[in-house]
Amino acid sequence: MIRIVYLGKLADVAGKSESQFVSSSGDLDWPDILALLDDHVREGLADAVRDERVKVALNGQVLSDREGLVARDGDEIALLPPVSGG
Amino acid sequence: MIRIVYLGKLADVAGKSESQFVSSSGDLDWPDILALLDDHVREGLADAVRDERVKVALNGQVLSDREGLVARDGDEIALLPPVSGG
Amino acid sequence: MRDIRLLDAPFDPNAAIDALAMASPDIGGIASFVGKVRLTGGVEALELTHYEPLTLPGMHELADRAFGRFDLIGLLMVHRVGVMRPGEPIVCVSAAALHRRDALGAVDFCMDHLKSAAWFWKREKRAGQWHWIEPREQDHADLARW
Amino acid sequence: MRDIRLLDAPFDPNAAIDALAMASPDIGGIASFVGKVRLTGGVEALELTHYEPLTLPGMHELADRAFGRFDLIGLLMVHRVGVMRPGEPIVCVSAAALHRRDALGAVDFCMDHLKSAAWFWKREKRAGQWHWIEPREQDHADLARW
Repeated sequence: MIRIVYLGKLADVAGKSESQFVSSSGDLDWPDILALLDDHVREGLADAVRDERVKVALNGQVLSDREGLVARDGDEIALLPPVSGG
Repeated sequence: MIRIVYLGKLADVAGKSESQFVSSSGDLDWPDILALLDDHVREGLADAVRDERVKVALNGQVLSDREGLVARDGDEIALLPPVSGG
Repeated sequence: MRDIRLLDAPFDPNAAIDALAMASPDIGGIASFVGKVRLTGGVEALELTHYEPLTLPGMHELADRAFGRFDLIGLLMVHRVGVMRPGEPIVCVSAAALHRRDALGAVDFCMDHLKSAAWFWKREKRAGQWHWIEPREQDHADLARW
Repeated sequence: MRDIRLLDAPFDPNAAIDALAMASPDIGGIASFVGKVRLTGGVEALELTHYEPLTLPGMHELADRAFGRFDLIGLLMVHRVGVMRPGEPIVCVSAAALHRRDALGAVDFCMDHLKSAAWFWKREKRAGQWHWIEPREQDHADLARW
């Protein structure tokens, strides 16, 4: 099982704060995840996540290159929009 | 009567925190006061006060030119050494 | 002393600062900043969301940097998460040091970096509706000072 | 609110800061600095002498400048005079503002200027002997920052 956590405004776009996926085909890469978001969570979510200011953390570590993400069973992915000012 | 107040280290040099003078000859100017300090308070006090970092206040106003001081009956003169750091 | 906490319920900044002072008796001075939810502007509530695996480590790394940069005896960094009402404290940063410049500098430094180090998402409730707060240019300018 | 005081007996900085916060409910943040007599260095007591006709007016002028320079809602400046023991508070400056930068800036500004604005002479008792504290170069450097 792979857990995806939506932070800030992305939780509104997703309509939930997290999703869990069981991948029948093994590891998930970045394109796999974007496809899952649109197909199984909510249409338009993938576009919101494509915003280059959205950072990605894998098991609590922010990735320097989110395109290189490979998620395995048991992993937690967090989708992090820019933090708020004020 | 004219009151002279010694602040900080000058109180140690004077051996007291203030003096009062009755001037029989009317107003006192800066040389008059330096003479009074040495003659009637303690020898060496005038030299300590001559230190150019010592500022002079007349009735609560710091003078920009202490040499121009003229003190009249009822006035209060404060002799202010540099304030402490730390 | 080092006291870094995330709290999901109201807290008393004075009690936290006093505890820092008690645990660091040998100080010259203690500087503090307490940020509160504003009473003006029609904000009915403020909500801070955080991502647990990033927030607390981010605050600890910031504390490490503050200790490395300033000569500190103690540092307190307490931040609220969850829903807060107007007037409630959001954040308290307090630094104890032998020298004033270190204490004040550390508080300023931590406040400038806290938002970017600790990943908070903020929304405000106005007239019954929640609104996300976007990133601000000013924060980038603040960071550029260091 | 504006609370400028010289006290010749020990005081509680928290009570003063709380009173400022209570009187300025509509704040975004409150920054504070509390300076204490150090416990280290063998100082048994510290004495601050002031000249009444200059000290309080000097503090009020400094408060005027702080209000002119920063966007403040409230300002507290409390200073001890007389003989103080190690651990006792000497000074507390606290500023309430809508914006963090104003509150922290005002505290830093007032602390930098307080000594020169308010004419204090300081001596320390070490091993039973009183020693006057001379002016320091650092203070001039601090003032040159503004």
